Amino acid sequence: MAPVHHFLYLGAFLFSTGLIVIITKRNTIMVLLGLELMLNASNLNLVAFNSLHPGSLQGQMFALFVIVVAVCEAAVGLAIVLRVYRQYRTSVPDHVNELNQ
Amino acid sequence: MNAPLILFYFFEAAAAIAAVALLFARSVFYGALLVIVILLALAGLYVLAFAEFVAVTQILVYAGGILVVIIFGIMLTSRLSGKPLVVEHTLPVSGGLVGLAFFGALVYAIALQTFPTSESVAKTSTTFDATQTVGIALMSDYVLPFETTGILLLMALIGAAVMASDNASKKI
Amino acid sequence: MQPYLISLLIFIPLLAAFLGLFLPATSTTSFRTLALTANVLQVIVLVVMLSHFHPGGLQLVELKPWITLNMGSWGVLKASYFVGVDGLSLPLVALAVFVLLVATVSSWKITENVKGYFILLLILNGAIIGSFTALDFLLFYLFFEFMLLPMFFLIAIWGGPRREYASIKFFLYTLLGSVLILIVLIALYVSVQEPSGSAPLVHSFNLLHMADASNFIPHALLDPHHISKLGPLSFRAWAFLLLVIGFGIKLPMVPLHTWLPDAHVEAPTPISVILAALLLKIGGYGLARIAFPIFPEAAIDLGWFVGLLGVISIIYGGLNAMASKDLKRLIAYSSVSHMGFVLLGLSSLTAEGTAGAVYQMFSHGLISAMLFLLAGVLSDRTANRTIAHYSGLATKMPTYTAFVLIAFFASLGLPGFSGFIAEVMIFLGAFKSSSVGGPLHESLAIIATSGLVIGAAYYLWTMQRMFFGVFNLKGQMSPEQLPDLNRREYIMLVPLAVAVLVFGIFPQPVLSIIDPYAQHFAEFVLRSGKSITP
Amino acid sequence: MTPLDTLQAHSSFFVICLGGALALPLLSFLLCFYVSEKYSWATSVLAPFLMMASTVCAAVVLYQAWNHPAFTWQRVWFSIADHTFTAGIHVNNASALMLFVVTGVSFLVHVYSIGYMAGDTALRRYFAMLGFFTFSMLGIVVSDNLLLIFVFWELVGFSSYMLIGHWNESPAAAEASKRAFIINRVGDAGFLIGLMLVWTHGHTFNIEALRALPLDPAWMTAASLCIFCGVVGKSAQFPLFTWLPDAMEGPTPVSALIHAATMVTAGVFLLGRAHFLFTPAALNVVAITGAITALLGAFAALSQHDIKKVLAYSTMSQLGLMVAAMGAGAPEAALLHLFTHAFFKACLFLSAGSIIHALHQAQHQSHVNFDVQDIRLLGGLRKKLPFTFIMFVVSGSALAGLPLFSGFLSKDAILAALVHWSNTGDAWHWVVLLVVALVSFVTVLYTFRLVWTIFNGEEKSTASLVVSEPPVVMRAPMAVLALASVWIWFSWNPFSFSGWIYNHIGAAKDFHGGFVSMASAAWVLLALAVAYASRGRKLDSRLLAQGFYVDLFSRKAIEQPTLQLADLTHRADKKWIDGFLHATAYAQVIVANLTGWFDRAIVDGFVDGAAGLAKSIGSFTRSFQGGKIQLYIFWAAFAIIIFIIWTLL
Repeated sequence: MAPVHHFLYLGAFLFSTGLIVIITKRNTIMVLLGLELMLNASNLNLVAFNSLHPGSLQGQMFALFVIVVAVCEAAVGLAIVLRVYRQYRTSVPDHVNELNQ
Repeated sequence: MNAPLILFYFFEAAAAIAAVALLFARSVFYGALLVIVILLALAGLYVLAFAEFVAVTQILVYAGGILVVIIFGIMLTSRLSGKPLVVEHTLPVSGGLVGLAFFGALVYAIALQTFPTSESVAKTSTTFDATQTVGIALMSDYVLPFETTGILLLMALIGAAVMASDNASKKI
Repeated sequence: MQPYLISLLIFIPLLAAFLGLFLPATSTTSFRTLALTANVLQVIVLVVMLSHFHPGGLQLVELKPWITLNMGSWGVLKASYFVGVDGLSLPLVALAVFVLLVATVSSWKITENVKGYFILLLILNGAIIGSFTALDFLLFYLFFEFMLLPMFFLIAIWGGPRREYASIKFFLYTLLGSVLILIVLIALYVSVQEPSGSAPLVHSFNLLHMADASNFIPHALLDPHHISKLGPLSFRAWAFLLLVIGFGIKLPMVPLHTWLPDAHVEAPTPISVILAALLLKIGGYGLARIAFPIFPEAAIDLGWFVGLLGVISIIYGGLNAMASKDLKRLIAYSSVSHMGFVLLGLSSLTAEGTAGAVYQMFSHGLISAMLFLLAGVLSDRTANRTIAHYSGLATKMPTYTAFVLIAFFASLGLPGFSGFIAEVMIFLGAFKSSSVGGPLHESLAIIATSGLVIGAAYYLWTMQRMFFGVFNLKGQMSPEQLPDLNRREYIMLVPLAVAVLVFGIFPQPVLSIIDPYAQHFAEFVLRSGKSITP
Repeated sequence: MTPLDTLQAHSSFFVICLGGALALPLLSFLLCFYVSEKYSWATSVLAPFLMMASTVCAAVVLYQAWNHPAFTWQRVWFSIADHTFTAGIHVNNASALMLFVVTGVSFLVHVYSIGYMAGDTALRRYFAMLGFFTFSMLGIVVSDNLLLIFVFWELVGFSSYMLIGHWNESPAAAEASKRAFIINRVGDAGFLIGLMLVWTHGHTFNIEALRALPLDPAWMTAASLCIFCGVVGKSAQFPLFTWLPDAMEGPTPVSALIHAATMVTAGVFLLGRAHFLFTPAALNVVAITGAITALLGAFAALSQHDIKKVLAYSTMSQLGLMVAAMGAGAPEAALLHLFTHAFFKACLFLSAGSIIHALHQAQHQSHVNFDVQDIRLLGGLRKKLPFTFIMFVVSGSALAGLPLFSGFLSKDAILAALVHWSNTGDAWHWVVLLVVALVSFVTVLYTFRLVWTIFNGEEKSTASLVVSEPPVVMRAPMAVLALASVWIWFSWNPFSFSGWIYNHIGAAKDFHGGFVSMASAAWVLLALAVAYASRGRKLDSRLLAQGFYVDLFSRKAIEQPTLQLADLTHRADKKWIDGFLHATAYAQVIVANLTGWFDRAIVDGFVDGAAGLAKSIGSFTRSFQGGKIQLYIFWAAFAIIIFIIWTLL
């Protein structure tokens, strides 16, 4: 069995990668993908920590709920993206700056 | 080096490489495919961490559900604009630096901690039927969050449907 | 029937005003009929009232609970619908009904916005009667304030060229007076309890209870048994002074009188009549009903001051009348002068003086109504009341001149007219005051007699300038504008002239109503005032 | 005395006659007003007729009341507390006689007016006011209490006002009537103060009741002097006499009735009624005032040019004599003179009126215009107006006090009283006596100066006029009055004043009249000689002609300051009181503006400043928020990194 901190290193890496994706990609869908990546990174951590306590299921449960929330987030997020796209004819988040006007 | 460990590193490497590739991907469609790779690799890692039910859910919900939706979205937007979705980058340097700094800080934090070795716990957990326990727990201890999650899903479903529909703006 | 007579008198006009709201604004006649009907009904009620009244104390009393508010440790706030008439109020109520009838007839001239005018007039009517009959301080104050607004609008909308200035001046002056009265009202409310004396403490606005020294809460602000001082005077004396100023503004008393000439000059004729004949009386009424009985020791201590103000008003008003160039302004100043007599008579604290003061209010109501109607005759015809623009009117308008002559001589106190009886009694009372323990020095009465000479001087001088000499007009008027009196003016003037004459020759019917009150007033104020003074 | 007693003492016929005498003039007043314009001529029949009936009633009253116990009748007028104000009648010898004189003279003047006022446009008002005047005067005469006397006193003043100003289109008449009333009012104010004193100390106004009260001399002096103020006003005593000469602006019959025979004597009559109130100190004041008035009037009469003004000053002088006699403690003498004076002075005025009327008629026919009252323009009228001449001489002789005329008797009585008074009192009483003697001397001078100037000598302005005697309605009253001016009606003996009137109008005293009568007869004849000797002379003195400038003085020193004071108060009202109010109003507006500015600049400024600060902070922070979501995330991540580093280290 692999040491727990390897899981954690991968989680940290994925999280950082997701962050970079969110910051740098000029496309809303890519940003959503980055978000999913970060969520998965946290899920990985939860599962890894749960494996240290075999009797309990809290980590896994948390991961499950995170997945469900991620589903919702993805669905609503995509809907927003579509809506925004129809409205502004763009999927570049910087172009949607109506609140700034 | 035993088989699970090899698998473990394989999955880890696959996820890490796919993530790096995602950073440089210029097409959204490729990005989505790379994310699927990552998700599947993570599902494998979950199995190795004795979380079979989570792993299955990961494959079913994420890889099978969310990503399909995302690819639909990609195709819809590209159909609307009529040109391929090529992704530009903003703040590539500072974004990368922040990400790296973040990673560095996390690694440093993880490195400071000492974790119990997984071998001492591994034996007891093999006899453990995780899926059944999860099912019982969901319907007993976690019934309230479970039901709440159902409502959340319903709301998200309706919300997404309303927002994505064409004539929504007219009705609201 | 009998117990509701006063309420009928108060609410007939208010009801009529309410009905008037539903009549179409275009129908001028309907409003005149409405107002006249209300007035005639009031006259009928008044006649019934007079037949039920027997000279003596308070009668036809109606006492109904109105506001009873339990305020826990602060006691119970209790105000009642408490009305009644006695020798002080009945003559004034009768006067009010009569003058308001005349004023309504005189309002035939009003042509613009008739609906608003008559509704306001009817509200004013109810408020005036209410003020004269209320025996609960809060109720009185309510009616008192209720008069203010209709009057303000009646001057401000239907008035002369400077009506805005005049009406605002009137409003501010009167409001100042009201505020001073309100201060005393609150102080009295805090200091007085219902005579039952048991817990819970009942604070009442009943004027009769306020006039009884035993009803004051011990050590309260205005408690007569434990007098606390503020500066040179006790709180009670200050309260008395506030009331004198508050009612003095209404009276009006020099130097708080300057709203009166302006308001009179600008107000339309019927409003001038009501203002002079009734509203001024409320000042005197308030002093006699509230200030003197509730603060008797202050009335004795400061009576000389009130009397002095009265004498100053008599002379100052007379001199101002002499210098006035406008006929209405002259009459307005003469009112100041005549109401000075009321102050002098009241402050004498003798039965003669008090009866004289009440009789003077009654008689001045009739005389000033007549004077303002006569001034209105002229301004209706030419809209010009400058004395210097007329001369020799006697040849052009002989009947008018005859009525002016009657009114002028009645006003300057010629025997045979009601003013004489009043003035003589006031003089006798004021002179006698010090010999029976009253506050006035003889010299005040002696100085006040100069008012008689001044009165004769300004009226006769006006007579000479306007009516005698060769007929001549100045200021763009033509003789055709000046026909003699018409029938409507006759109908208004003849009853007034007859009343002035009848009450001058046979004062006894009115005096027998006033007499028990006057006797009681003088005796009560002197006795309780002396018993309070430490 | 209860009404029942009086009814027993006096027959009901007497009561009816008394009522008739009082009520008929009032009826005349009312009827004259209600006669319509068309039938206004009827008033000139109606009014004299009613007045005649009244005179007859008065004669009956006089006959029945003479030397009987006084008739009294009282009713409650009004009452306050336990004090009752009564209205009542008290008829004794003096008032019964006065009643008769007033109604009689009034009747004659009414008759005379038929002729004199014929054609006047305001005939109704004229006769109405004459009736009202007579009623008021009778009221003074018969009233039993001071308050009622005051009431009628003022009413008399009112009717005098109306009658002086009868021709109100003339500015002079309007002015004179106004001044008469106001000056009378000054006196009346004093009278009123007297009433207050009486009420405060005596608690009654009834004269008989007051007489019975034990009274304190100090306030009696004060009260009587105050009442005397009223007398000074009404009887034209110094210093309130100026209205009397001015009052001559009224029609001449009015001057005869009101300003010679009756109204002005009301003061003297009141002094007689209330004589018991006057203490010796007060009487001294009365005597001195009377003497001064008599002297001033006599000298002023010497240099007047207006025929009516001469008579007016003469009236004033004679009133002064009466008042002086009152002051000397001889009310009988004063009242006697009052009665004799009433007849001869009325006759003199009517004669003057007859001259004026005749000349006016003549002027009217020949279209000449000059002032017919100016005696400098008259002369030699004896031939043209012989009847008037006789009347004038007879009544003038009575005025001058020539023996065989009534004036001699009454003046004698006054002189005798004064001689007695100066013998018994202080030394300065002689001065009063000397003044009165001088006045009776000067009286002769001005009377006969008038007679000679008008009737003798050459005709001046009137030469070309055709003058005829006035009609018989005017001549008859004059004749009656002239007849009443001889001694026989007052005393059988032409040299003894102590006749039936003198002895019965009061507690008469006999002052050994014989010597005084002789001396005064000689004195008057001497004066007549002097008058004849100096008949052509003129006494031109502005001081005398202007009535000692009292009028001017009162205008300058009293009227103008009063008017200035009035102007001052008016300006005070405008400037100070209203000015103060306006200043307060402006101050309020200024304060309001200040607080408004404070609100805007300071309070709002503070709030705005806080908002501005927030805004600038906001815009500073907003500069981070370019609407670039990814930049936010970048910064958030940056912050989290810092946070992590900070927690780890």
